Amino acid sequence: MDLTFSEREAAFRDELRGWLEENPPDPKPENGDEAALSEWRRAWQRRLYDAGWAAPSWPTEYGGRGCTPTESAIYFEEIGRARVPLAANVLGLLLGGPTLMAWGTDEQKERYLPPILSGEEIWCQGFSEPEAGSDLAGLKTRAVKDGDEWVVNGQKVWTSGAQVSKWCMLVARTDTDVPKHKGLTYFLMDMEQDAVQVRPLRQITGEAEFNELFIEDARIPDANVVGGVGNGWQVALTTLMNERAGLGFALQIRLRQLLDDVIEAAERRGLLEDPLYADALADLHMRCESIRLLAWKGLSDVERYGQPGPEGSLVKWLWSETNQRLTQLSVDIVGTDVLKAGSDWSYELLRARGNTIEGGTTEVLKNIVAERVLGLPRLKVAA
Amino acid sequence: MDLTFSEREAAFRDELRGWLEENPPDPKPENGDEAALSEWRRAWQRRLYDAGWAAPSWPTEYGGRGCTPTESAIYFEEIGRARVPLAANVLGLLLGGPTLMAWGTDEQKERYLPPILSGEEIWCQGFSEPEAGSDLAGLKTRAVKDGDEWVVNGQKVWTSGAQVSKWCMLVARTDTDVPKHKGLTYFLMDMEQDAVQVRPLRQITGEAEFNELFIEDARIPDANVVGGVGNGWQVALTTLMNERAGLGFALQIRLRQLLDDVIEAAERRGLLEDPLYADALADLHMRCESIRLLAWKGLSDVERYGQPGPEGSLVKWLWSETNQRLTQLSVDIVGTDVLKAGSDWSYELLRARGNTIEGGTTEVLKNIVAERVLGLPRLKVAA
Amino acid sequence: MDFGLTDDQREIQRTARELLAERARPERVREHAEAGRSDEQLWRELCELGWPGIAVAERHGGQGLGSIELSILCEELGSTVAAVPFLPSVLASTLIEHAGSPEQHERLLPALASGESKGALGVAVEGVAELVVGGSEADVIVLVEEDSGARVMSAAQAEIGASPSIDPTRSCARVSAPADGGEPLEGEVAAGMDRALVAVSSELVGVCDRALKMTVAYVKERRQFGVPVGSYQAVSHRCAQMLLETEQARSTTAYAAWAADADPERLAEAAAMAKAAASDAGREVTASAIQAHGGIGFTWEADVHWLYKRAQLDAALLGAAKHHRARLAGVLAERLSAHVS
Amino acid sequence: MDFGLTDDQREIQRTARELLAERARPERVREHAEAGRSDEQLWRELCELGWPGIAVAERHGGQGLGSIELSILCEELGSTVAAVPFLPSVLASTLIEHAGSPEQHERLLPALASGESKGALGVAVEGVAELVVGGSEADVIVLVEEDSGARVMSAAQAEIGASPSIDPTRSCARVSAPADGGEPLEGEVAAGMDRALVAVSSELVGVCDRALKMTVAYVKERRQFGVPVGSYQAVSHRCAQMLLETEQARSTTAYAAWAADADPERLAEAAAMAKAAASDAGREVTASAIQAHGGIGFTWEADVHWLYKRAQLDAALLGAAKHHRARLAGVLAERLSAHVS
Repeated sequence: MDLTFSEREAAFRDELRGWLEENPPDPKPENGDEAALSEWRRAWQRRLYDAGWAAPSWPTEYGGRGCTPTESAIYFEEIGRARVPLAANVLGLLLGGPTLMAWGTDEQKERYLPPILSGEEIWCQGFSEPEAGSDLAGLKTRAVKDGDEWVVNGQKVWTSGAQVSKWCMLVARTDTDVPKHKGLTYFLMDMEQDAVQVRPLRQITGEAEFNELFIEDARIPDANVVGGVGNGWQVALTTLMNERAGLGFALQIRLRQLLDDVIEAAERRGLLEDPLYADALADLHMRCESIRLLAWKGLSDVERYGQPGPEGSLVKWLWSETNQRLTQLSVDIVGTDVLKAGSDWSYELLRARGNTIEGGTTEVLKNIVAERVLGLPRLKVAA
Repeated sequence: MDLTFSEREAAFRDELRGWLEENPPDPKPENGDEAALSEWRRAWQRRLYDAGWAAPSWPTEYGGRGCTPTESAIYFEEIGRARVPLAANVLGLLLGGPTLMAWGTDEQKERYLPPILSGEEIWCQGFSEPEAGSDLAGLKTRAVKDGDEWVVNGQKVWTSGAQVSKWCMLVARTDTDVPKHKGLTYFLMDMEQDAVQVRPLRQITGEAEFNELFIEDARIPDANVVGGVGNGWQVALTTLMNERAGLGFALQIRLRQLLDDVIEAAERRGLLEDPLYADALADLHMRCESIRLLAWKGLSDVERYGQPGPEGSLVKWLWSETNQRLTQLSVDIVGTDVLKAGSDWSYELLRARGNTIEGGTTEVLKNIVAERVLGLPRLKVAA
Repeated sequence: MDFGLTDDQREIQRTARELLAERARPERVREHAEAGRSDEQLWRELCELGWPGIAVAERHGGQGLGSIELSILCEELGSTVAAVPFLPSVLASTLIEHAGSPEQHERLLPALASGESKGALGVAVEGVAELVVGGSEADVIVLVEEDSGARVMSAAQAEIGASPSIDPTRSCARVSAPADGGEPLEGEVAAGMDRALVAVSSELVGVCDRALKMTVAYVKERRQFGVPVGSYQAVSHRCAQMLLETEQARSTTAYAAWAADADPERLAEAAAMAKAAASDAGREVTASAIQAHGGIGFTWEADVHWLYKRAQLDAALLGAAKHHRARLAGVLAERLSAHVS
Repeated sequence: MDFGLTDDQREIQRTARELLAERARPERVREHAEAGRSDEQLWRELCELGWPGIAVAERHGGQGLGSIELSILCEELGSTVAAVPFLPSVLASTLIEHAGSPEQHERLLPALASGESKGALGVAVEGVAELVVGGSEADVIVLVEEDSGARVMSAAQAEIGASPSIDPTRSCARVSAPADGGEPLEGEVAAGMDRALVAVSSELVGVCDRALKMTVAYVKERRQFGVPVGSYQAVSHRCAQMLLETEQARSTTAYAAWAADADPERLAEAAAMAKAAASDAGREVTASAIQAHGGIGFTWEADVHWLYKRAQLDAALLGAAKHHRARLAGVLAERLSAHVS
């Protein structure tokens, strides 16, 4: 056991931290709409890209730095610590790229990876559907072959960045005659066609981080199938496996920063001497540290055994609940600011409610933990 | 809405309270075994009986006082408040008697009710089985007709007072060819036969409050069928409906007393000024009051609509969890006494663990609330 | 011992429920919330029905009914999160009724009872009250400050700045008043505050009740893996928990409303319990409602969030759960020492 | 950054696990617990293997290994609730090693390391320590008292009265010593106590781990309404929650064990976190284990209760969760003021 960074890891961290200090992003556009914010994040990605910091975990042959998982985690920790935005094309960098590297043809890699890295083409993810919920096998969007093209009809939801995206990682049903998860195919769909309509999905914070996609006779060339027709389930799993890996470290640092802010507010208001608040804050500190330790432990497993275990679900579960507890407690400690419309604090309070839903609801995570970590029998329900 | 007692109710309470003050039970036998304790409680029941206080909710024609549900609840509150023991034959008084009154023949009522009331014959309950758990329809104990007798084989569990009981309210399967809950019959089984073996079931407190019954070719005369052959499910429901009704008020008062003891200990140790303990104790006080209010509200419903609603499950659920929280908190507030073997405090701590299991596990209660109060669909599982 | 409402009370409840089902539909609440303004038309209707004066004495133009009747209206309004300044107005009139002089009663209550003037109640620190619900529309403002009692003032006597909260179904303002602003309320401020707590708690009970009902309806319909999600214990037990919390809030609030009218000696304890239970329930139940709705629950259109936001505001209003549990512990300690001495 | 154990550590873990699976079977633990006496035979075996001296310096007859190795043994022993005085003995030797003088080391540690003498550690208030685990069998007793430091004494120098706890797998005693009894330990008491906390936390992790494993095994087998009860979310999500709590305790305890050896400056914070997490997890996880077992879990024969009882004792030992969270808050406040200044 060695819970310090190696010299190489420490050097990596220091280099990045230094670079981030010297290269802050432009100031965030005030009252900017989605497009302006995206442009700002695109400019930021360009700066990262120019300095070789856009996707350090990508292999050097694709323009990355070939980072170890630990270094990749350090990367996101530092991005979080510096409070800089995520790159505009975070989904392309984190999910699309690695999925193509695993399943794409050489032509696909050549065509798509460079503009992902530079931020020239933004990617979005078209997995979820209104009816299917957590049930990927229940997807209803259909793609039908027509010559050397596919014609797609259906509806997707929870697609972030859809308005500014060039490509959508789309999973659609191409065969209805086989068991549910077998008839799926993974496509790259061009978003710049009228057949794809984007409707922003306003969330309880008032902003529209996500969108619905209405797809009516959209066309996808056969060349844009990834991983083969009927293999969509497997390809999608690769995407999902990459989903939480790195980003978790950035979220964890944001939680840490928020907790530090609340502790500071408590100190300022003399509430740290109230045993009730002291107890609650110490408990949150312990949880926060647990998250950090469990996340790093998961990474040790990746480095040792080659893949993350289902224990990753514990980190996401604990993180989301801790963030909700913390933001709820902030109402009592920080005071009325947290309940004022438009304050940073109130944004955190409202946004946190999504944490236990997005990226796998806590209920689904508990199922995964029960079945895949503890080996409990899966519940079979009768309709 | 009127949350005070009526004059009549107050008079009833005062009369009983006065009687209990003037007629305390004999001192509890120290280090007594089950039999000695039972004898002590039998003597106490005899005293209650002589004064007409054994079963005030029974109709006057059967020797009771024909109390209203409210008066009956007051009775158990006062029994709890006076910290006197329950009558030896509490199951006969609370469950057996009312079940016979509802389903028994005139002969059965004449034969069995008087010795229930006087405590001459003690009753026990033979519903649960090791395999069936909460699933009454899954009972396996079988009764087969042989002339004008039934021959019974099987095993029962969680039977309290079995060693000292004369009669057992036994539910057994008499027909295996009909749907599961239809083939059951309700019997009165004489416990004084060698074919019924009682094995004490030691619990985590070290005492054996419950027993297992091993029944091998036990004989029951046909005259001891209650409510008709094949009607056992309905008759058992009557017993179960009566199970929690009155006793809940005694338990609730015991919780109140225990909380008062903990608050007193906190005050003595200066811990009531610690905001953390003050908060926890105030919360327990609020819960305790909620339990009282919800229990009385349930009773209002009984008086208004004639039967208790499934909301009774809420009271039991809240009571059991509150008692567990309280006894766990007592470790921190009262101190080492709670962890010492044989102390009253440690008994409460350990005994409380059974509260969320006995008389319907919390999981089952939540199912009942979800299905019968909220009308949510019942989960159908596929084997 | 009887927990039931009287026939008259039941009639008030039924009328309110029917009226609001019609006049405070979700789309109408959303429309006003998005525009950030009160539903003046609905407010006028309520005033015509005499709602703001329900608990105000008849001689001051009210209906002269009690805390239970007021509680019923608060609960029904809470359950629809209607965009009207009913709660702030009755909070102000409650304080004036209990802490004001006969002269103040005569001067201020009739207009508040008829709805001609609107009220608001703020808890101030050094003369400044943040997030005063209804503050921007109020004609009459009561400010309560620990250690320095309560005072009442006209809107003109205070500095009022709109300060919208996360709950746009009601206006909020920052109210500050100079030390010599307004006139003191020299009567029983504590008794008034406890009755105000009952009103807020009642609103929270309504919010919880509605959150639970919406959730139950949704999880019966919404299917996942072939069955309604409400048949999964993860969901159904969550709903059961929501009911338990709602019922704790409801029973303690009913007790406090009853005590306010029938047993004022127990009111301080009962009101503290009610507000603690209702604040906790409000936060927990509405958060659970969002969770049980899944992704949909996180959207603006689903309307669950109005309940969540209202609950957050109400839970903090006039003191959060922790504050009232501390008060309650004080009551317990006092009772103990009274018992010992 | 590597969370894995070294090969040597893994070997220690494997050996301990295998030995205890054989020598501390449930029926043997129950037999000793019911008789209220330690398992002397097992204790002698452990001593022969050098367990009590695992973290004691080689020059004092120990194995000279670290906190991580000690933690491994505590966890394995905890998971079997073996009836041996290992924990109290290492608690005493840990305090002596960190707070004793070289002369005290030489005089006291070799016998504790070999198991020739047994130790115990009590937290005293005015010279009296209640529920001192292992106190009745101890030859060497360390008493720690807030504000007045630590002292070590022989059993003869103290008044020792057996005082059985609800956990009969280990003896408990009331130990009192006159103000001038024993000899002071004048070194780093706090550092010793933090390492003692790591040992107790490790035992709790073992207890939790076992409670979870027993529960998972049971709910896979036990059927209700036709399917294993472990397939119901009410049960399976409870098990998931038990895992989450166990892993919080495990990760913070591992961190504290690591810090004890590699980064002592973080030890105070890490040990407080570990004990808080492990105490909470111990109480919650073992209570859940009983619940998930249903009626059977409430019986003496099911053996789950030994874990529950051990967890209750350990959770209170050397300070309950609340105490350590208060310490932790102190660390956070200090760090903040250091940052500001």
